Amino acid sequence: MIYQGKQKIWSDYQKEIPSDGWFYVRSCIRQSFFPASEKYFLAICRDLLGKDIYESEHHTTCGGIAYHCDTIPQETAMTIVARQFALMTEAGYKNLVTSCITSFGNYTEILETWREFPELEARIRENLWKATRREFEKPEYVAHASDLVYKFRNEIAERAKYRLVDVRTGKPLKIVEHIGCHYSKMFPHKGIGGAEYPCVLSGMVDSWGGEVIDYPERRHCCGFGFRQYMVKANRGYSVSNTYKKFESMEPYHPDAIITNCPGCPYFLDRWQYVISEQTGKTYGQNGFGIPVFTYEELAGLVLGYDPWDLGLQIHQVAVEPLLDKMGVEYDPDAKYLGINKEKLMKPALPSCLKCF
Amino acid sequence: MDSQTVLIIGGGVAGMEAARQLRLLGCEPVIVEKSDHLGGHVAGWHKLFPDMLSASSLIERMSESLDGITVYLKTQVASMNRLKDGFSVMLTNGTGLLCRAVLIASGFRLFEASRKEEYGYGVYDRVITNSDLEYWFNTGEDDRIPDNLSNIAFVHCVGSRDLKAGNPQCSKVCCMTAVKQAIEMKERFPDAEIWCFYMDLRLFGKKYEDFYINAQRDYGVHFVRGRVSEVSEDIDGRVILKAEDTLAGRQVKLKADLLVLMAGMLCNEDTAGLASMVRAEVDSDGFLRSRDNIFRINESSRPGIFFAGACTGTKTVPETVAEARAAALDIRNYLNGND
Amino acid sequence: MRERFATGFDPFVLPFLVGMIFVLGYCAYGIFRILFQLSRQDRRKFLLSLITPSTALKNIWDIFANCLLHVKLWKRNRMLGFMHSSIAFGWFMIILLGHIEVMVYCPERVRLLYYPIFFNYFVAENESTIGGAVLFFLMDFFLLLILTGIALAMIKRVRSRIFGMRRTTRPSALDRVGLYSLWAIFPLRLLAESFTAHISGGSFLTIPANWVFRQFLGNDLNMLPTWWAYSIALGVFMCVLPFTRYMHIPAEMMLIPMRNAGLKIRHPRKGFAKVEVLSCPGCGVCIDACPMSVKKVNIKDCTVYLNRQIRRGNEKRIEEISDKCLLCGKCEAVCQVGVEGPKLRIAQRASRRYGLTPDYSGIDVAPLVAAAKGSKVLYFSGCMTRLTPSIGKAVTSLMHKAGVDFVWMDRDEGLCCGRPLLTAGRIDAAIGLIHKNEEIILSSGADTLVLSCPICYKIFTERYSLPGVRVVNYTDYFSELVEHGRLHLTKGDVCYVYHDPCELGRGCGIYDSPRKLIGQAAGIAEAPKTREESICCGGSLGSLTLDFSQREAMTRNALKNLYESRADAIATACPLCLTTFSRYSERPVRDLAEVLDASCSG
Amino acid sequence: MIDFGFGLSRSSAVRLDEVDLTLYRKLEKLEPGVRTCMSCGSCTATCTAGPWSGMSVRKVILDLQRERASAEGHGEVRKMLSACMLCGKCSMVCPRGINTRHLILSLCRIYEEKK
Repeated sequence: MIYQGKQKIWSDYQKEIPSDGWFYVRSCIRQSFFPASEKYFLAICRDLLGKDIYESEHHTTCGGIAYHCDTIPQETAMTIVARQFALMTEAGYKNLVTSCITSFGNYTEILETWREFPELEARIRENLWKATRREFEKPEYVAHASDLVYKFRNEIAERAKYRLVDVRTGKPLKIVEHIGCHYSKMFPHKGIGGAEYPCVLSGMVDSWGGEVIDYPERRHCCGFGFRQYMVKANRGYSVSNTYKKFESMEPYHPDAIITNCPGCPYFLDRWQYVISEQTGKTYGQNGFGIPVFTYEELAGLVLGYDPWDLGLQIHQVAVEPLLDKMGVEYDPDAKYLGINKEKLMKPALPSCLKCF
Repeated sequence: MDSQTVLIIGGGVAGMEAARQLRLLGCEPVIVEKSDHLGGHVAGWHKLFPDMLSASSLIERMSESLDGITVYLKTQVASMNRLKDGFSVMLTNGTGLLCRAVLIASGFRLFEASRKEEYGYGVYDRVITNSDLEYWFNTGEDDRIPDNLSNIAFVHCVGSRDLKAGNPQCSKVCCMTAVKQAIEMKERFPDAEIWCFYMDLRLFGKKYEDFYINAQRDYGVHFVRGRVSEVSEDIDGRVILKAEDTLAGRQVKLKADLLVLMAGMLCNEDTAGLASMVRAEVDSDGFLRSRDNIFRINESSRPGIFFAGACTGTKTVPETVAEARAAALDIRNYLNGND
Repeated sequence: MRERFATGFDPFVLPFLVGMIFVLGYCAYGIFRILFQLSRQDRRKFLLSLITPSTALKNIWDIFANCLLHVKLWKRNRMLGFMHSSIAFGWFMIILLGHIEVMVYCPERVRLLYYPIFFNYFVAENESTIGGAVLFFLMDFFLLLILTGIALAMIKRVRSRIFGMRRTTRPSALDRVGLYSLWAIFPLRLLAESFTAHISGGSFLTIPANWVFRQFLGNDLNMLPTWWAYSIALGVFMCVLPFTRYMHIPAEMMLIPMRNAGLKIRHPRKGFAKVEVLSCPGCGVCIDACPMSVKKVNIKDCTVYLNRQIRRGNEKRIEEISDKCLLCGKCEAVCQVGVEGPKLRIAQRASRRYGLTPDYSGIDVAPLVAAAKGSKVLYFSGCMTRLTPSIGKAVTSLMHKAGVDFVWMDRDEGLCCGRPLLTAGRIDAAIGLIHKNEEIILSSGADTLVLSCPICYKIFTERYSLPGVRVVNYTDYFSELVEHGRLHLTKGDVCYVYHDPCELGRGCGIYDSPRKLIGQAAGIAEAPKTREESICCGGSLGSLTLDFSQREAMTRNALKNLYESRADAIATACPLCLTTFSRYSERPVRDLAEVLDASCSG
Repeated sequence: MIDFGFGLSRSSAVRLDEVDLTLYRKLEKLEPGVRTCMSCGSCTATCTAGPWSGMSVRKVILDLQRERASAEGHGEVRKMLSACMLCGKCSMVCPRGINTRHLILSLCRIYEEKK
């Protein structure tokens, strides 16, 4: 691998990211699966870095899931998106930041489509007006939340309590980065680093002291694939794709996986359990899996937030081996305590994949 | 103007042959070459199909025939102005000259293979181009080529017939070059399996089909119809190619020790600048526009401006040589007023 | 008359005796072995034929005509015929006369095997008696005849071209031993008899020789050594005979009655096939006949070498030779003893084991049956005709002109006739296809099946069972239509040379009707090699291994023969010949149907 | 092991560098012409058995070159081969002059050796 070659490509794919004044739209999936991630993204941006990030309780799904599941036509998705833009306009913001990769892809795709077909945009404006009596301005910038974290990666590194380094050996941790398909595969110039070698996550890993590993199936989809997962009969296809990725990364012995998509961390995490139950195979050390994190979770860990506050206990794959490597202080007994420290039940342990 | 001076822009095969012919026809050719050597791309090549002629000996022979002709190396045209019956030219080395006619023989440039990011040229250790391979044939120097090779892959049409790479045209010579290089590699690595990934095999010229049959029959080169979609690097540094075998209708993967990208031919980046100096036209494919592509391929739409070789489109060496001779004759007729 | 030795014995007869007993024992054992290898029905059939007077008589005549007189060879090549019959018949007569002598002069010695052979040593008789004069004259006459034959044989060895043979076989080492001992036998007999002529009598050859010898060899010391030498030559010849091509002498005498009994090759090596292989005299006539021999590399793939390799059991070569052959049948047509080269090869191919067996049971013939219904006359064009649509078009046109109501049953789709499978030795598979085609044809309700492809025609006539359906080749069919006045041919200006397709000519014996038809439609010329001797076009499906490039020389050679006729164009009656010739021919090549159609006004 | 109602499936991609070419190499020895196939499909187009079975010499050759080592028995190839009627049209039309009949017969024998 020639690092300079990648740098050369990265220089071709840099995008302008305003540093402040963002209208934030949450992700449907992440609010359920990783609510702490979005909470800590806002916390990091607002409290730590002092940025102006606004969110509206009126915003809805962007329609991306339904669109990718072929259950609604694109015009419907466009009208939903137009409403979000209207909310942003009403709130007086010009920069849109999305929590979800599919939303990011959806917004980008719609804006690009409108650019090519202005008559379509006019029709959507009409649709929105008829339906909601709202009007909107198109955002000046659309960014994904990971773009922002990438932008602030060095500020985060400066404030870091821990680094992505194995405290026992002093060696950098080996991190697999997994980019959501809808981030830049459709519009390479909309992603930091392009589509082939995006650096949005690898940049974070680099600045936080870790070592990015580049394995053959790096580009491959996590296996979620909307329709492939949503229909139970197709789930074998979904898990087979995930399996392919793990088989490909296995020889590199990664310590963790960082992702920037709602579905990816969920499936890369949960499918490790399914694979272990079906094949008896686990990919981490000593029977553990490879822990999978959202970029906010990893940023939170680096910044020293409590892992259980970050919601890491709801992961399938045990995160403790990584916490130990990083030297993160945590209370194992607090793992399954509720908000008021009341004891929640401990989940049943899988038969094969080692968990706590 | 009584001068018989003809400015030849470009000292590749086309420029050199045109200069030789022009002198034989009684003109005074002057060659301006931007690099530090004559021979253009061919000078860096190893062997030329279909006769496997040594490229360096060809260039040497052609250079010898230029004895006494003014050649400015490391020089470009700074400005060029049309006079009543000729051109006033200023070169970057400060020389000014008056000439009756200009022959543009500025050739082509190789597609920058790193622009096909998915193939990882410049990123992966074992990815080289056709031109790198010729350089290695000549010098034996390239760290990317290991001593033991068990699988070698050639990918045709890199930067050709590819809208996304900005060049929808066929580069014409790459298929044959790939077949030639595949044979040459098999001769060097008899135990290696060689795989050529092609979209269409465009082997149109004299003896080209013989090469193809030989490659199949005598060298056992595998031809896989399908464009490589992406390349990744394995933990041991080898490259993994993904493609569809479109004839079998199945996805194929190949772990190769060396990947050779058949970079296509594009118009030289400074050709458009040259064209604008003399108000010659650029065609839709980026190459210079001939008066027509059948009968007057050597002529521009402007009097006194002539073309030869790959500045008007992808050409093989013999085609370029033939065009250079034709252009010399056209120029001579132009100077004599026999248009 | 007096016997020179009361014992009637001398040790010099021992070599002969050993050889004689060996060869007789060997042959007796061989006969039993072969009889044992035959199937029960075949054995019964054979033994019954031996006691059936008509076959028995035919056997005797055939053996006399072929083994002794070489009638067939005479017809083909007089020099070779004379050479062979002089030796064979002469030798036979000498043996016969020897026995007569013994029976006349010393009948009590008749049981001694060697007495008739060495009569002149043991018995002193004078040529002055009438019996002696006649017998000795005949003896010398036949000996002279044989010696002429031997002399010719020696010349042939050195210069075979004098005998019209371009190429001849290379004898093996043992063959050479046999050959030289055979050559030696008769000159030695002359010497031996000459040395004893003043004692035992002689005639026009031996007495002068005796006189000459006595001029400078004044004693009788030479007598015994020459008789020894003669006996040794005989002994050696008979001892090596089973292992040389001379085995054909006894084998052919077995082959003739077996063939007359109607036996066929059922096993690639045993029984009838074995007798055929042993009957091959190795004369090499098949080499020049073989269309492949135009290329030197293929010479060793002719039938004579197949026989040799089968005798040696060289499996690799047997397979190569068997698979390469075009199965044109010309070697069989020219073979003097009637070795069936193609059938022998097919039998070898059929003995091969395959891991995959074709299965056509899944083919639903219903659409084909539907396509074949609607008329009493069916036309089956066959697979190859799809690549030569001009044939189908011409046949259709002629049928329309003759007002024949017919259905082209495989116009859109069809099944192969099975002949290519059969020639490849995949007999069961071929039968599978045959059954499918039979089903289609019988369900169609037609009563006449016209075939334009001789490859199909051959298997349809030989292997298909189509009760109530007349299978007819288009040459015969169109001849009939012309005879019945339904087709009117006008003689055109073009002169055609007709090429006999292997499968139609040698394969099915149809030579005259195409010629007659062409003669009515155009001019006709003959090539030097024609009819049974026609040269295969080289495109035959019979060969399994010859590839495209190897066939070119054969096609060009066959064309050369046709060009010699000086005709304007070539006509043939096989789609494969048409395609193959068209590829290289300098003159136009037409199918018979095209020739007829062009001259038929309807 | 838990039955999830769905399971892992193997990648259908052919690993060219891991393909088991034993059969193909044997065929190459018996019928070297096989190497020169350029997949023009003339053989398939003309095949007498084609309409009844999907027989395609081109596909047979390609399948041999691409079949995965673990694929059992080359089912498709066997099926196609056993439909061949050996009529020889493919040999007639092959622009590269490949002796396709010999190729097919050789393959039928190679399968025998495999047992």
